[in-house]
Formats: sequence, C-alpha cells, structure tokens
Amino acid sequence: MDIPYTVKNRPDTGLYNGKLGVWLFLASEVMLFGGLFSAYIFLRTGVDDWPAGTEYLDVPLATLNTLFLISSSVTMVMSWASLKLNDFKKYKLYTLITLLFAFGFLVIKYFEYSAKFAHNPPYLPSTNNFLGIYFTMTGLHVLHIIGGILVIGYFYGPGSKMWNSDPERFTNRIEIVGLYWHFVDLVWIFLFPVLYLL
Amino acid sequence: MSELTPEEVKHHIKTYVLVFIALAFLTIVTVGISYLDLGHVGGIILALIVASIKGTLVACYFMHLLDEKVTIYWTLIATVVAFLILIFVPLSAMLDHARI
Amino acid sequence: MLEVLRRLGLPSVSASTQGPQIDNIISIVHWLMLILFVGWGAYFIFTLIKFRASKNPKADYKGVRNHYSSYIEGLVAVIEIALLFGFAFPIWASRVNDVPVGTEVVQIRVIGQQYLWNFHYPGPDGVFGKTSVYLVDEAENPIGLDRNDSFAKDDFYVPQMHIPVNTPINISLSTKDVIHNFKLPEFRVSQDAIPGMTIPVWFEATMTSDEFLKTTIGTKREGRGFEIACAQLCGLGHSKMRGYLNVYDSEGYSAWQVSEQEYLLEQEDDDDWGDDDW
Amino acid sequence: MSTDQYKQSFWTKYIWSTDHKIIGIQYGITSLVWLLFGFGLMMIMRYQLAYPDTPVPIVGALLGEGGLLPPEMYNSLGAMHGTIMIFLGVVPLAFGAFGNYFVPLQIGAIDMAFPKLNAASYWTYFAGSVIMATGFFVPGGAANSGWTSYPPLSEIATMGQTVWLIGMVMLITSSLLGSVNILVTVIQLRTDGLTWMRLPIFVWTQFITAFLLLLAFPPLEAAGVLQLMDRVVGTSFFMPSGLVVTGEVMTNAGGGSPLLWQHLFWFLAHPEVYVLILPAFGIVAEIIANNTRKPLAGYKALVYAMVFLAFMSFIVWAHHMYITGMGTSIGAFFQTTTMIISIPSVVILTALLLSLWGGSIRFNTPMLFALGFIPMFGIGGLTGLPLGLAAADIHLHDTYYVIGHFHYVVAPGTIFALFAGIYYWFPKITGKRTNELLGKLHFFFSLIFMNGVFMPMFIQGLAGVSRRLADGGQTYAHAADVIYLNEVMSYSAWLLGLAQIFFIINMVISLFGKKTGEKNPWDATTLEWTDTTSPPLGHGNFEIVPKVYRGPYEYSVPGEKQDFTPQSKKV
Ligand code: HEA
Ligand code: HEA
Ligand code: CUA
Ligand SMILES: [Cu+2]
Repeated sequence: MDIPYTVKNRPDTGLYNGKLGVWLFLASEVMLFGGLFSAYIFLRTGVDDWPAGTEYLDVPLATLNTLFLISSSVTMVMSWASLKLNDFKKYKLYTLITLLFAFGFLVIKYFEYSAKFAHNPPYLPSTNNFLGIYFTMTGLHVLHIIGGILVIGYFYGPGSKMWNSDPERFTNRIEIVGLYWHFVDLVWIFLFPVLYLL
Repeated sequence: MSELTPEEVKHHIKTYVLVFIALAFLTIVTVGISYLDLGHVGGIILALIVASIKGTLVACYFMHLLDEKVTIYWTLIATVVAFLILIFVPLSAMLDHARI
Repeated sequence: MLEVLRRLGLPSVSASTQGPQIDNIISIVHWLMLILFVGWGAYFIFTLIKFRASKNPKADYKGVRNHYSSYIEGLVAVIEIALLFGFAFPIWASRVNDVPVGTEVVQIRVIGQQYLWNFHYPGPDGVFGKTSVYLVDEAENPIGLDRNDSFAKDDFYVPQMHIPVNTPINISLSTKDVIHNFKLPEFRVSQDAIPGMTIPVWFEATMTSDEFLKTTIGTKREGRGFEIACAQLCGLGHSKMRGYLNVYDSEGYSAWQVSEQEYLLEQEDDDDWGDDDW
Repeated sequence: MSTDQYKQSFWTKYIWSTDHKIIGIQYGITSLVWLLFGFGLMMIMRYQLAYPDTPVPIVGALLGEGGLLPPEMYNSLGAMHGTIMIFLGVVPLAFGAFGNYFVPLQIGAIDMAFPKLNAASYWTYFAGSVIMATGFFVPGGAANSGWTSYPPLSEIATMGQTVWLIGMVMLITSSLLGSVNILVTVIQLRTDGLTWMRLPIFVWTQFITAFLLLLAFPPLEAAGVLQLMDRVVGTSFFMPSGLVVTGEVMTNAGGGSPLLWQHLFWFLAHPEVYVLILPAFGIVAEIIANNTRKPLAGYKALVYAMVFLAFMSFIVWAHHMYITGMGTSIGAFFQTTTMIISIPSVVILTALLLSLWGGSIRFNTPMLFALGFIPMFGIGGLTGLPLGLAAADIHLHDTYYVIGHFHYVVAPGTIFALFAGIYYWFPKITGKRTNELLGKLHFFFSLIFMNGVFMPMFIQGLAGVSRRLADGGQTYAHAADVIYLNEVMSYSAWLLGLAQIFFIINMVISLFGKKTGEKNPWDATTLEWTDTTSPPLGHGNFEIVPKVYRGPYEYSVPGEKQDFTPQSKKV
C-alpha cells in the first residue's frame, strides 16, 4: 500500500503532499528569517548611530548578485515549465543555467567576504553590530543557497533519471525545489536593500 | 498546478519573462533611489515598498501563489500574522520600556 | 484572605506605600482562584460519586443540558476585566510613571554586580558625579567614580542601603555585568537590573528598621532586619547575593548622612571606606 | 498488508525504520529515559536544597570533591533539568511519540505523509539530545545559566553553553521536520468521511501543536544562532558595551540588548508551554470520553477554544518580562492578553468537567490519571492568574510561586496525562494489558507526592523565596520561616521517585505478559481500535482502510445495542 497523494492532488485540498509540505517548511523559514529581521530592527532602533550599509559594503557587486539570483529564479521556473511541455533537453539546459547563476552568486559572495576580511583594519562580525548582523544574515542565506545548489544539482544529475520512470512525480519535485529556490531569492530581495542600501 | 495544458504553460512562460524584466528594472530602481537623497525615513520606506513589490511578484508568479489553494492561503495568513507580531511587538516593547 | 495568605507565608509586614496595594490585588485574585477551585472541585467530586459506573451503569448520551457553565465563564471574564482596570493597570502605571521628583526625594544609584550591591549617594549637592567603567577598581573604586568631577567630590558609596522613612526614594538601577534583580520582599519591590540600561524604581518606606525588628521578636528571623535579595540567576554566587537595608527616622538618616560626610573628609585621598553600623 | 510482505533485517525494521509506529516507539523510549534522567538530576538537587553543603549520598562520588554539590554545578543541573524535561522529555513524548504513533492511526492513514523525513526528525532529535548531554563532560560542566539562558550571563558562561546552543538548534530542527509531517498528514491523509469536525480531539491537539511548533520555534533558532555568534565569533547582539565582569572591562563592540534575547526566547517559550499542555488535553479528552461512555460535552467549543488558545499564545509572551521594567501601554497589552488566554483554558477545563455529568464512569488506571489531571491542572492554571497581573507579579516573579505554578501544569498536569496515555494505549501498542493494581498504586502515590513536592512551593513563593538558589534560601532571613519546607519537598520528591518503580515494574512485567488477543479492550470508538494490523507491528496500518461515518465519540447512542458506535460503522 502506498501513501496517497504523493503525485496526484487530493481532491478536496487540491494539493499533493510534497507541495503542502514545502509551503509549510517555507512558513517556518519566514519565521526563521523573521527572527533575524526582528533582531536587526530591534538593534538598529536601539542605538543612536547605525552605519550606512554603503560605508562597508559593495553595492555594485551586490546589485550584480541580485540580478544573478533573479535570473536563476526565472530559469528555475522555466526548467519546470519545460518539463510541463515534455521537453527534457530544455529542462537540462535551464537547470544548468540556474546552477551557473547560483555558483556565480557564491563566487561574488566569496569576493565580498574576503574583501571585508582583507580590509585594514579587518571588517569582522565582531567589529560592530551592523557587520555582525550582515555576516549572520547573509551567511545563513548563503547556507540556503548551498543547500539549493546541492538539491538542484542532484536533480540535474542522478535524480533526473526519474523522468523516465515517473515523469509526473519528477515534475512535481522540480516544482517543489523551485518553490524553495524562489523563496531563497525572495529573502535576498529583502536582504539586499535592508543591508546594503538603508 | 498539475493540470495545465501546453498552451497555458506557454502563456505562463511569457509572464515569467515579463516578470523577470520587471524585477531587473526594479532592482536598478532601488539602487538608483538609494543614491538620491530622500532623507532617512523616506529612503527606508521607499526601498521597502520596492522590495515588497518585487517580493510579491516573485511569490505571485514564480511561486504561483495567485492560483494556489485555500489551505496554503490560510497557512500563509497565519504565518504573516505571526511574522508581524514577531517584528513589531518586541520593537514597541523596547520603545515603551521604562528607563532613564 | 490576606490573613490566610499571611499565614501561608506572605510576609506579614508590608512596609511601603505600595505594599498594601500589591497585597490587596494578590488577595483578590486568590479569592477568585479559591472560589473557582472550590466550586469546580465540589462539582467534580460530586459527579465522580454520583456517576460512578457501579451506581450509574447506563450513560446518558446527552449529558448536561443547561448553560450555567457559560455564565460562569462569562463571570470569570468580567472579574478579570475588573481586576485589570480596577487594580492592575493603575498600580502598574503608578509604579512606572509616578517616579517622584523634587528636593525632598532621596536619590540613590543602585549598581548590581556579581555578587553584591553598590549604593551610590549624591551627597549634599544632590547631583551624582561622573562614573566611568575604566576607573572601576573592584577594591578601591567599585563603581568607577571620577573624583575629578566637581559633582563627585561629595559623593559616597556604601555596600548597604540607608534610607529615611516616609520619604519618596528614587532609585536608578543599573548593573555592571549580568542581569540581577533588586528585590525588597518586605516592601513588595522588585526590578530587574538590565545591563546597558538604567531603570527607575521608586517606593516609600512606612516603617523603620527599629520598628520592623520589633515585629520579628519571637519569630525565626528575630534580630534580622530588612533585606535586599537578588531575584535573578546571576551566576554561582546568586544565592549569596544579599544586601542590607536600613530605614531610619529622619533624624537618624541625617545623622547617618553627616557621619558619612565626616568619614569622607577623614579619608580624603584614601578611598577605603565603608560602614559597619548594620 | 501482512508483515511478511516486508522482509526486513532487524536493523532496517527496528532501527532505521520509516514506519511511524516504530518511530513513535523510538521517540517514546528515548524520551522516557530522558524524563527519568531529568528527574534524577532534580533528586540530586533536592538533596542540596534540603541539606545544603553536605555531601550527596549515593551519587556524590560523581559530583566531585567530597561529594558536595557546588553552586555552579547546582546551576548546571537546574538548567539541564529544565531543558531536558521540556525539550528532551515532554515534547518528544507528547508530540513525537504519541503524535507519531496515533495520529495516522486515528485518521485512517497508512503512515505519515513523509516517512523518511519522519525518521530524519527522530534521528536529529536523538543526535541533538546526545550533544546536549555531552555538555556534562566539557570543561566547566553543562550549561548553567538556566533553561532560559539569559545573556549576558550565558555569554560569559563556560563552554557548556555553546554545546547547549548547538543541541537546541538540532532539537528545533527536529521539531520543525516533525511538525511539517504531522500537518501534512492531518491535512492530506484523512480517510474518506473524516471531516474536520469528526476528528478526534487528540488529532486536533496534535495538529494545533504542530502549528505552534512550526511558527514559534524558528525565532528561537534565529536567537540561538545569534547567541552562538556572540559566543564564538565575538559579536555583541545581546551585549551592551561597557560591562565590567569580575573587574575586567569587556572589550566587545557593544550596542546589543539583553532584552532582545528575552523577546526572542519567550516568543518561542510561551507557545512552547501550550505545546506541552495541548497534547495532554487531547489525551485526557480521549480517555474521559471513553471512560464516561458518553460523548464529550461541547466538542466544537473545545476545538474553537484550542484554536483561539493557540493564536493567543503568540501574543502573551512578555508576561515573563514584566519585571524587566516594562512600560505602561505594553504592560497593559500583555496583561490583557494574558487574562484573555486564561478564558479558553477555562472553557476547555469546563468542557472536560461537564463531560463527566451523566456518564457511567469507569475508574481504570488511565481514567484515574486523566481525572487527576483536571484539578491538578486547575491549580497550576489558577496560580497563573496572579502571575499574569503585573502588580501581583512584582512580589511573585522569580519566586518558588512561579516554580509551583508551572510544575502543577507540567508535572501532575502533563506528565499525568502522558501516563494516562501510556496506560490507555499500551494494549494498542503491545497487544497486552497493564496490571491494574500496580497502575493504581502508581497513581495514588504519584498524586500524593506530587502535591507534597509542589504545594509547599506556593508557600515559599508567597514568602518571597527566590528560585534558583543553590542553598534553598538559607542565606535569607525572609526565608527563615518557610525553609523547613525544603525537607518536606525533598522527601516527597524522593518518594515520588520510588513511586515510579511501580510504573517501571508494571511496564516490564506487562511487556513479558501474555497477549490478550483483544482488539478493542476499552470498547472505544476511534479508528485506531478498528480493523488494524497492529499489533503485530506491520507496515501498513489497516486490513481494510476504514471509512468514517460519524463523529469520534458516539458512546451510549440511544437505540444502539452496544454502548459504543465506532466511527467506521456504516450508517
Ligand atoms: C504547560 C505549561 C503551562 C501552562 C498551561 C501555563 C498556563 C498559564 N501561565 Fe504559565 N508558565 C509556565 C508554564 C505554563 N503556564 C512555565 C514553564 C513558566 C515559567 C518559565 C520560567 O520562568 O522558567 C510559566 C510562567 C508564567 C508566568 C511568568 C511568571 C514570572 O516569571 O513572573 C506567567 C505570568 O503571567 C504565567 C501565566 C500563565 C497563565 C495566565 C496561564 C493560563 O493559560 C492558565 C489558564 C488556566 C486556568 C485559569 C485554569 C482553569 C481551571 C479551572 C477553572 C478548573 C478548576 C478545576 C477543578 C478544581 C476540578 N505563567
Ligand atoms: C516539563 C517540564 C518539567 C517537569 C515534568 C518537571 C518535573 C519536576 N521538577 Fe522541574 N523544572 C522545570 C521543568 C520541569 N520539571 C523547569 C523548566 C525548571 C526551571 C529550570 C531553571 O530554573 O532554569 C524546573 C525547575 C525545578 C525546580 C527549581 C529549581 C530551582 O529553581 O533551583 C525544582 C525544585 O524542586 C523542580 C522539581 C521538579 C520535580 C520534583 C519534578 C517531578 O515532577 C518529576 C517527576 C518526573 C517523573 C514522574 C518522570 C518519571 C519518568 C519515568 C518514570 C520514566 C520511566 C522510564 C522508563 C520506563 C524508561 N524543578
Ligand atoms: Cu545577582 Cu542573582
Ligand atoms: Cu507564558
């Protein structure tokens, strides 16, 4: 006996299990980052002088990174749409591009971080609370990116075999991964102005 | 979203491209705004409004929130309420705190 | 009810102006609790006996048919609202907002640290001198008072608290290290000292230490006067972080002030003073 | 769906299992062991409280020099007692074990929605709990800043605190996985005909609990990460500048706030206390309906009250923070919400009490524990009221009154409900019955000694005796009148420990006893007693997946031959 609604929607909710599951997971993620945003606002309001992000951070690089993430988001949703259109080749292509953008994001982040550490005097999390919260929030976000890359990479490589055995289920999986990936993008959309521009 | 026809999917794809352009444009806009001198509060509010628009676009179109099911709407409403409490209540408690 | 609570442990002395108010709200809530508990408890035992299986082998599908319970719930809600608006809010507002000001008010800075309390008095000029963490020297200058500041010349600090009776006391509470809680059980005063903040606490004693000591005669605490407790976990010495509080009548307080000033003059450059009249 | 379809080795069957029943049992055993351990810590502490500065007998040798319990060690044991009881004991037992085992059975599902995730959440819990325990072996001992871990104390604390934080992050992750699983299972896998208003109350409580876990836990995870950063990387999120610790000026950058931690912590920890109590309500409701042989009074009122309770639990947290110097408007807000949240609790208790009226009450062991729960929770809940009024809290905050309050709700409250659940569902899990005599002895002795431990706490609390005092208040004159109670409480605690031997013996002999062969020993109506394959433990729960035709508690329906009408009985 198999667990029902792993692939097909349950009629009364109109959802399959995985999708509901990932939305609930994202709800908890909202609260996780919510805790950090709350801390950010609390700390910032509580002190008299809070440095402007531009004092420490590199806006052009971050803008580029924002564009990278947005692009990876659109290619992600395209790869899902390609599966819907039964075009596995396009799926592969779009997923590859998604991965490349994600890697690009990491590379730029790497340069940003190392520039901070290399600065004289070094900009460290302990330097002040602005940098502290910057490193914490972006660090956690980067962990989410890495997690996403691993999963997307799996479905690009070994995981994509499922397309032959159970295409519908595979498409669902890509949809789920996509939801997660868009959420990571969404978090960045808020992190970017909050940390860099305000 | 499992019962889409190919035509619908193709239509979706057009939307995705449009949304992508809008997002890219808004990104440039926020950066641009930050170079204008709008005063502290004004700048923050504007930047957050733009970010919210972008977030909404991602959620509504990439994440297909527009045609999601009620179960998910309910979940998200509960989450948003909890989120707002989490952000604003500690803040107001701090501002109301007795101190010299 | 107050009597019962006192029997049960509530300190029988309530030696500040707010003390009786706080005791009052405590005893009113306990009335509410008692009535609810006894009422429901009696019902509970009654049903258990009346409807035990051996006596009542066939259960009634419908069960209770009246709505009395909803009235009880409503009543509880009404009483709680009355408690809030009638007692809780006003008392709290007066605690937080009515911080006394004026010349007759005694100003004291209280600084907690692991594991003792420091009391900083402004001296005759009524103004606290500057302090700085970089001047802190646990042995010589625990509160980091800057003697070069002109307001600091007449300031003095002691490890015990001394106050006059029937005079508003305005405390600025702070801490050097972790969170402590400045608690005067007999005065119904309690306030966390939060690092990085200075929090106002105020009260007015209505009983001198001498009067209090008389009430302790024959009890287990005979001869032990008012205490300052630390009511927030602050490390391994938390349980020993006790301070003393002396409430004088007004002559006694002036005399103590004078003696501290003389002491200050005597010591001049030798910062090593204290007092030992507790 | 017989078992032999799934030939598995011992390892895949019992250890790396993805069967919700096995995982439920794994959760159950692990958490019971932790409960016992957490209680053991407390028995040691109670020795120190009764006889300060005298060597602890029996376990003294483990504690170090001369068998004494030094204050920092006392603080460690206290913090670990709180953490272990709540996060390693009660939550995994009430939510992990009972939820895992019975939610799928009660909703007619063949397993949880994500079996692998389920296993992952158990193993994350297991690893987290082991990490938590390794704290005892690092230099400086386990975390010693209270289960609340208030900074700056926790930031200048020894290494055990870091271990505690890592453990917490893992435990939170595990709860999150578990809650997603339960939520999806309840929403998606209910069998045909099982509408929301036909769900057993137990399922409702688990569902609501899962929501609380989902939304309340992550902020503490965030806070945990921030505190880890403070401790490991040297940020100052919770540290203002200019602190002087043991004569040294701290060099951190400053700008942080200790109150930020308190907000994030209690944002979790208040909903958390309802996580502790809701499953208990569910178990008790289940057992009361069964043993009064009549439907619950006010099913809908119960459900709505619990949903409302859950919502309100997100906006009362700062009633733990009145004495930090809260202002008037926020103070008024939190006092009001705290008073409001007591109303649904009163409604729930009232519904349970009214359910007794007109019943035909059977006094078996599970029922005794469930009945014991009601007045005990009543005492705990009612003593929450004075704490909820800031003015009264001035005198009672951080005294033993608070300790008394919450132990009445968690110990003779939740723990009794959990015992009730264990006795009630034991036949379901093992196919065997527990011994009634031992069960009753366990109940009566536990009831007496629980009250012996916790009732005197109110007296000490009213006298103003602080909690977390390593010498039980010896230093203070205001404790002198009530300090003799320490001995009373300690003896009660040790005797309470002895009373648990009845339970352990009962479990052991019942496990090795004969199978009764009854499928539905309590004549119950809910699905877990109908047409199931367990016991014996098989993969797949039901011989035929049942359909549901009626509400959960159709007992003594007029005109029916039997006094119970199972949910799956065709109309
Ligand atoms: C399961 C756990 C649980 C539950 C359910 C509750 C329930 C409540 N709690 Fe409690 N609480 C804790 C666990 C819990 N609490 C813990 C762990 C702490 C301390 C944390 C720490 O500092 O370490 C704490 C601390 C705590 C404080 C902080 C005290 C302080 O530190 O100064 C406050 C203050 O408002 C409070 C209030 C309440 C209130 C108003 C309720 C209400 O929800 C209660 C409502 C219930 C009722 C009103 C009962 C109604 C019943 C009847 C009317 C029937 C009677 C029946 C018979 C006689 C048969 N609690
Ligand atoms: C769920 C939560 C929970 C539970 C159940 C308990 C249960 C008990 N607690 Fe605890 N306690 C806390 C949570 C809990 N506690 C918290 C949060 C604190 C505050 C910590 C802090 O200050 O930071 C605290 C603090 C605390 C103190 C105050 C310490 C101080 O302030 O210095 C005391 C003092 O007596 C105490 C005593 C007890 C006792 C005697 C029990 C007894 O009721 C225990 C009874 C236990 C059982 C009955 C379990 C039996 C288990 C079995 C029999 C299993 C059998 C096993 C197998 C079959 C494998 N507790
Ligand atoms: Cu200072 Cu406890
Ligand atoms: Cu609470």
